Amino acid sequence: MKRSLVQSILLYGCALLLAAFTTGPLLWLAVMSISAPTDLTEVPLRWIPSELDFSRYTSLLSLEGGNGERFLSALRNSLLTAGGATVIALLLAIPAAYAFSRRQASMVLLFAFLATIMMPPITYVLPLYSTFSSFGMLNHTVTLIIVYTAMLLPFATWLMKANIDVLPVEVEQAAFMEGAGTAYTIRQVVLPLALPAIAATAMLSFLVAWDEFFYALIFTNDLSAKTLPVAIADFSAGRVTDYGVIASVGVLATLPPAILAIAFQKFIVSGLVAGSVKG
Amino acid sequence: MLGRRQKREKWILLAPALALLALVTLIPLANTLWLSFTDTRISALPEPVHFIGLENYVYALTDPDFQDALFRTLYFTIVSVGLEGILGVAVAVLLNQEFRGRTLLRALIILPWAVPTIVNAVAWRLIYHPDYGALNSLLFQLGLISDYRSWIGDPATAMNMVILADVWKNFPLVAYVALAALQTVPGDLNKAAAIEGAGPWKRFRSITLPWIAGPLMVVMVLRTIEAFRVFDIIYVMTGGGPADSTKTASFYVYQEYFNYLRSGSGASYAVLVAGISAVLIVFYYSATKRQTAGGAA
Amino acid sequence: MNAAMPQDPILQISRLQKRYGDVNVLKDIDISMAPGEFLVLVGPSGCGKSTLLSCISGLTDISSGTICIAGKDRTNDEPADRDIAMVFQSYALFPNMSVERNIGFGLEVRKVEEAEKKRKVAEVADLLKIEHLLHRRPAELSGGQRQRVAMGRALVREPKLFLFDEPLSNLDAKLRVTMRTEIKRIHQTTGASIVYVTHDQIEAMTLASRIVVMKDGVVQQIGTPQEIYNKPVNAFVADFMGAPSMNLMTGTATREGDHLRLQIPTPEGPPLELFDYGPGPETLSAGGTAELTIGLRPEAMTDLGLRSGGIDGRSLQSADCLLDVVEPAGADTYAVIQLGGTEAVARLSADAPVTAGQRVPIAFDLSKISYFDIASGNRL
Amino acid sequence: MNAAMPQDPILQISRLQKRYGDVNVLKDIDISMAPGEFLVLVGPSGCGKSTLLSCISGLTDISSGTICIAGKDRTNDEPADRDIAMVFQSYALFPNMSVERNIGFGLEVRKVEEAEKKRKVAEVADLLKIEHLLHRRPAELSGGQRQRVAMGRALVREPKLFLFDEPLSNLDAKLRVTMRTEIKRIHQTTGASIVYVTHDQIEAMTLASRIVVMKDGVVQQIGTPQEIYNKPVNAFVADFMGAPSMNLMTGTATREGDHLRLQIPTPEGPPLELFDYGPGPETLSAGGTAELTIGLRPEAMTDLGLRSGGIDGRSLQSADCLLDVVEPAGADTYAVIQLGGTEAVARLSADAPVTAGQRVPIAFDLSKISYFDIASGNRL
Amino acid sequence: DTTLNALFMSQAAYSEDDIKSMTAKFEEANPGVTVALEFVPYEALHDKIIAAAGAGDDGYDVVLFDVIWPAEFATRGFLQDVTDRIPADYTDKVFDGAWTTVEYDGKRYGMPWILDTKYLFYNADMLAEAGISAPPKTWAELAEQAKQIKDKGIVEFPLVWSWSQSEAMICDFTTLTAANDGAFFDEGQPAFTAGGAKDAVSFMKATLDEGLSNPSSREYFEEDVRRVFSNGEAAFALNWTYMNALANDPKESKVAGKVKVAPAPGAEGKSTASSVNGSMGLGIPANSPHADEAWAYISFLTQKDVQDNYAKLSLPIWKASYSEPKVIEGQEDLIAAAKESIAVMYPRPLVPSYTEVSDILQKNIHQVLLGQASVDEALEAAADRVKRIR
Ligand SMILES: Nc1ncnc2c1ncn2[C@@H]1O[C@H](COP(=O)(O)OP(=O)(O)OP(=O)(O)O)[C@@H](O)[C@H]1O
Ligand SMILES: Nc1ncnc2c1ncn2[C@@H]1O[C@H](COP(=O)(O)OP(=O)(O)OP(=O)(O)O)[C@@H](O)[C@H]1O
Ligand SMILES: [Mg+2]
Ligand SMILES: [Mg+2]
Repeated sequence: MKRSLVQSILLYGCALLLAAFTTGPLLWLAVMSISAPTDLTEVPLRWIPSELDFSRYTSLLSLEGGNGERFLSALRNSLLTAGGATVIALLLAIPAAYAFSRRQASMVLLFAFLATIMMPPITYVLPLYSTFSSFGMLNHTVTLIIVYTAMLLPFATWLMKANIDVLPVEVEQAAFMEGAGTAYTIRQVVLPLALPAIAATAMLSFLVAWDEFFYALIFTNDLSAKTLPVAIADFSAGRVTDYGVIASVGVLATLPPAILAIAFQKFIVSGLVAGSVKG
Repeated sequence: MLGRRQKREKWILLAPALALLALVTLIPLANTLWLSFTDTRISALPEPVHFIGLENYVYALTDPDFQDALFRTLYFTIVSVGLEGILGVAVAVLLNQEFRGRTLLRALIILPWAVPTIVNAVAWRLIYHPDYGALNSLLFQLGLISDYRSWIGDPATAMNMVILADVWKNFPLVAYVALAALQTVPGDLNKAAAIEGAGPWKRFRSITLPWIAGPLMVVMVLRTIEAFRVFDIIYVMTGGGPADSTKTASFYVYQEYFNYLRSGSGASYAVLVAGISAVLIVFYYSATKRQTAGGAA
Repeated sequence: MNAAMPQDPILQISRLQKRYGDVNVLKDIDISMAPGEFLVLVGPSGCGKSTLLSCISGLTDISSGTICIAGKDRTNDEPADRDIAMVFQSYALFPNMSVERNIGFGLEVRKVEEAEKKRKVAEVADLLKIEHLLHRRPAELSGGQRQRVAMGRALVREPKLFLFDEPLSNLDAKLRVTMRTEIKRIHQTTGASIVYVTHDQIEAMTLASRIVVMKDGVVQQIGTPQEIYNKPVNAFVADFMGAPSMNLMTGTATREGDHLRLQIPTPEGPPLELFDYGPGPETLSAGGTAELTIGLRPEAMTDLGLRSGGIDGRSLQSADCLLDVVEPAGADTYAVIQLGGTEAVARLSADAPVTAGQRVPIAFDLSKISYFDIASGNRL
Repeated sequence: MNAAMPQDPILQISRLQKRYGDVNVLKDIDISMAPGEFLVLVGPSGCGKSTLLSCISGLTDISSGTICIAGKDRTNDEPADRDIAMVFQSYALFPNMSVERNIGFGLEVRKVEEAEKKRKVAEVADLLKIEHLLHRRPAELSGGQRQRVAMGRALVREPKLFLFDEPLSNLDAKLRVTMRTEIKRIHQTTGASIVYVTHDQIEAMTLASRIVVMKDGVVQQIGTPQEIYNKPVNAFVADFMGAPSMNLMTGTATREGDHLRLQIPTPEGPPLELFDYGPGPETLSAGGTAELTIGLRPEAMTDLGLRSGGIDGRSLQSADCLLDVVEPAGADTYAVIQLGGTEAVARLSADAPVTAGQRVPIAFDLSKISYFDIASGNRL
Repeated sequence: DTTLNALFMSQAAYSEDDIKSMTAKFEEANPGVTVALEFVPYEALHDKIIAAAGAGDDGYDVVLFDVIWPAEFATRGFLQDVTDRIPADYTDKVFDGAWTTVEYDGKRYGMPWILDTKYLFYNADMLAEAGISAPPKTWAELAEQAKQIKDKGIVEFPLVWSWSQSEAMICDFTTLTAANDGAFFDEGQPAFTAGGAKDAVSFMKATLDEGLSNPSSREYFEEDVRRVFSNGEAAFALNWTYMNALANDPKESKVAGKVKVAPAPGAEGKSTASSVNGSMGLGIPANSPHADEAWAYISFLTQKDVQDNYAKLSLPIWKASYSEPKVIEGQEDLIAAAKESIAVMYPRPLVPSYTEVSDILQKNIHQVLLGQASVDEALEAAADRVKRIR
């Protein structure tokens, strides 16, 4: 069952097409970010920049001037919220997942868990808004962390459960037989075994939180709490005539998740497989 | 397999998660439900709240714009998830072949998925720009169009262009799941079919596709639920325009809340949208159930 | 069904029941085990062996009954408090810990002091000849070495009772034989009390001081390997133990003077007639006739007695049989004979000059005969 | 190493080679198989059995050589065109199709018309006694039933050649025996030509018309089961076939008149002496002495000859041996004896009154003896 | 120390740099008070003010709000009533049009800051090339001139507008409606289905049909208009004051020096010029804990001196400013146009549900522009929908 020449050509053709389709828009974004402003308003477009212009990156990465301050504080807020929510969500999800996986907590409850995040955010946003408002908690990173944690939790629990399910139960039983308690067993036996799953879950959670826009749009209003997606939306709608600036913000905002995704590509597969393939 | 102590433990382990979810989802959900039967408005002044029964619902259900928004949302959901499914499976099949550069390509296709939705929207808005967009320029230089076109300014194409951007970002997820499922197809099955005389297409249709149908179903339903609440990409790319042709249900509710300040009425829209989501979720539940019950088969 | 009750049993299980929902997985189990005994549980897959072990360990709650270990009622105790060690089929080593920490884990949990722990681990490692592996991870060990580490972890705490759940079934055939000998040696050295689950009959026969045969959650027989093999209490045990299994033929027995006349129908003509000079079933009175199941193992239906001239008309009798199928299998040749409604297998010598369709004389060793009730299957 | 070449072979493999990268997985395979033959491939795991089957089926491309099926060169044909059927170890049933569609899949692909297809499927289902299962899915079948469906799918097309890759290894022991008989019956009924891979020696011995023993991609021996068992061409085949395997002891042989004097060293003292009156190795001239490997199967070292008084000093000779370990295993008792640098196993009768550490007379059956070159392992 | 949170927009009028510089001066003059500035796009401004109203102490202390919102904000209590803080003598010194920006129901909810309307910008070179000597006085004339320019092939689409589905389009629509002497409401009932409003929409559609307006106008905001015009791709553009300076800035524009400004035209027999009230004011949200400091900041930003110093992108609210040399210098034609335009500024409806009315109009007018509905159909549909507003 060898491949014929025609088949090979077809195969490589499709592969190239796919590569172009997936990377094309990203490459273009990157090119825009380093093209001179005038290159970007030529008709028809110049695909290769006439000169390399890294000025947007310098200005975005320095605290001088409005753009840099806006971008950097949004970056800080995004890292804080996504990171904080990921950590807390995992801390809560691991015991919960253990309960679902090993203590026969009802699956119906797990699905109730899941159903909550599947509901559109507009279902929750107004009461949450009023509540946080009455506690004076709007426009705080903590508030977003709370909301994101809740948003990530079911998903993280589900992934962790699916992954704990496939761990050999005998190893835990062995620990119990040796006299260890549940907490000790989870810490010393389950967690080390589930480390790849935890990494996958953490990464997927982080990406989801990093991506969130709706709550951030409504719950934050200034530099102290605004996250990157909201900042980018502001950037792109405001008085920015240089598309290169928008493009460079986009590139910078994509870098962290893209690096994570590529670095943890194997984990995504295992995470997703355990999660969605196994159910 | 549970000891008495372990049964108690179950609740201790679950308690923190349950508490948080109750606070952040259950209580607000109930609250939204309550709001939807009132005439509450967003206001800085203390305003009287009246219970008005089903009035909001009557209004919502007779609101042709809302119906339009719902249908638009359905269109968006069905078309984008459908395309993601087809493209995802095709890509998975491609990536399951052996060829040089496969590992690299597998790594590359995860990239769009890592791009934040907002960046995705902004990037595509630039690409679709009527004057300086890459799409017009590319098609023009390739000789595929003779005049620059308005892609997201034209109601005939706007929604489809948003869908294209959404598909670009989300097909990798489907592709990854499909690929993972493909890798579990026992080699013997395809070999057996080959020996029985089945060609590649027949093998794909009769063996491969049924085998991956379960996981595929799960991820597609998951995507459906996600697509149904689409908001951010629309907010940034088109703001609902042109002529409302991309205004989706979530956007509609957002507007009712924060533009028109009618929280009671908005809540009733939200409940209706949530209701449809709930139907999808039940669908999802049965899909996963079938999936786990039937094993990979 | 009642085993002898040893004095001061190390393990005493009384009227144990285990239900999963509606399913009664273990039914009224009574087992008593003396210190130092090596008790092997066998039975078909799904009969409840692992569940029983799990109940003893405390990893599974029982539905009713009591479990006493070393004289103390442990029915409601946590696994950690029962002073039991368990060796799992999958070894269940902690993959993230070194061999040394694996073995010492139980001591670590009990906060045994460092020096003491090191000493004990070293002692056990010495016993098992795995001193040089102490710093490796389980992933860096071969199957047999893992098996040893798992045993080390069990041994180091010097618990009252050891549980083994099919510890050798993950090993290949040759290693299995080696490790079997190893376990036997350790049992002899330490005098430990062991409950051991296996589905390998050779393992059961060679290791056990007593075997417990289970079926569908019910104990069928408890006895020494010889008792189980030679005097199975019912047709199930007879059929289950031994490969190829015992031939269970339906025939009639008539008590005539000092012997029983056995008639076993054959499809081709007159029944096969044998005379059993042993005591026979008590229930059969003089002159009485009964239809019953006659059990004879393949090695009791052979051509060897013929060749050695051992036919004495009493314990060794000869009769002509029609060979239905002849399967030369190297060391032996198996011949299938239609007898008493079953395909009885006779074990002939490898070079027996027979072919299918022949009628040849077969020697029957009546000293090995068993009788079972047709309806209940119980030994008569 | 050369098999007899039948006239009009149904399968003729010549100088077949298969490389994966640098690794030569199959080396110069020559096999010729007559129509109606039942050829069994055996060999250790990884020796290339499945690869060879895969080459025959066309699922794997070969690196060099030719494969002719029914006289036509099929080396470069697609699997679908070779008119063969294959039964996989995993059964490879299509999980989403009913049993009926599974069996009829090959006909469906070939666009056989509906009525004809139904008829053929029904015929095969009848042969395999699975008519009542036709509407079930594979997931709803037991192991044995799946196995039957897999065979049905192979049978329905009436191909020239059947390939079976360890078809029974997923079944439990009892079912394996039943299905083995079933396959034998079907082979006899249909007269099909079958290439069959297994690692179960009993399966190989009882099913094969000829056995092909492979090692590391090289055919070691092709012959009838008796040839393979009794006259293994080398120490590998001798060791591989038979369980427990042949005892391969190192000793010296001296040709003295009409016999060979064999001396096999023992650890405890003087060597064991035996006299072989057979022809012995040709290479050994009168008066010559050679060190060689002496092969005797466990059943040729027994207590039975003693009991039957068959000791004649020629083909059956007796000698006292020290029993190292005695393992009663039900039907037999195995005794381990340190002989010629190996742990030789003797198969004693079940009730042999022996214990470990005893010195007892053992009967050696010298008609079953094999000699191998120490260095090459080849039969002398 | 007090930190004031202030919300501004990042479009049109004063630039971020201007505002930062004014703020720096304020901070210098008021030690102990610092101001944290927040810039969002106009499109997000309304929702931000609303959303931050719930943020208690963490909300804004000063917000920029559009002329169309006071009705809504006042009835919902989002803004503090500052009537008493405004010195009485201001009333006469500031244009009336500016005051409407902050007034509802006789009370003032802030101080006007940006006095803005849309002017007609034209590329004088292109007009000259087409042989046109003076800018159009009426919209019909404008169409005619545009046609001339198009026919001469000087530029493909002479007109460019901000006609995306947004408030920007409504501003153009309002300007045209004002020119045609139309009305939004008549005694509380929608009146835009006939008369001047209808004419306005018809005109908009006609310029597209005739190829005079850049078709991409339908997805443009003000900034796009400025960019297209500055690139020399249009002869006429309707835009806010801020474009005057930027389109004549060589760093920002390829047509610097060629750009002239005039009041938006009128309609024959109905008006001589037209203009929309696009002013904006500064107010104090109800939840601000620093109302006094906030008021100090507002007072500073809106005072005549400060406004006069930053009069390039946005014109002062003070009548007297328009004769100040430092205001006039370099933008004489703008000031001239402004005097005319300010006099005829036309307000958008001052109703609490304005946002929704505007949304309805946006959608339906956009449908007309996109050729999805006829003018009548669309305006009728809009009227029906407006009547349904609760
Ligand atoms: N958690 C459980 N819930 C319900 N039924 C169970 C559970 N665990 C075991 N069973 C059932 O109990 C019975 C006994 O299972 P057990 O594992 O003890 O069998 P076993 O004798 O060890 O079999 P094997 O030889 O295959 O290991 C089986 O029928 C099994 O299906
Ligand atoms: N696709 C492949 N690429 C490289 N090496 C392979 C491939 N397939 C098989 N091999 C190697 O070829 C050798 C023969 O494999 P094969 O599966 O034929 O063995 P086998 O005799 O069937 O073993 P088993 O009894 O375990 O099934 C093995 O060493 C295996 O590692
Ligand atoms: Mg078990
Ligand atoms: Mg194989």
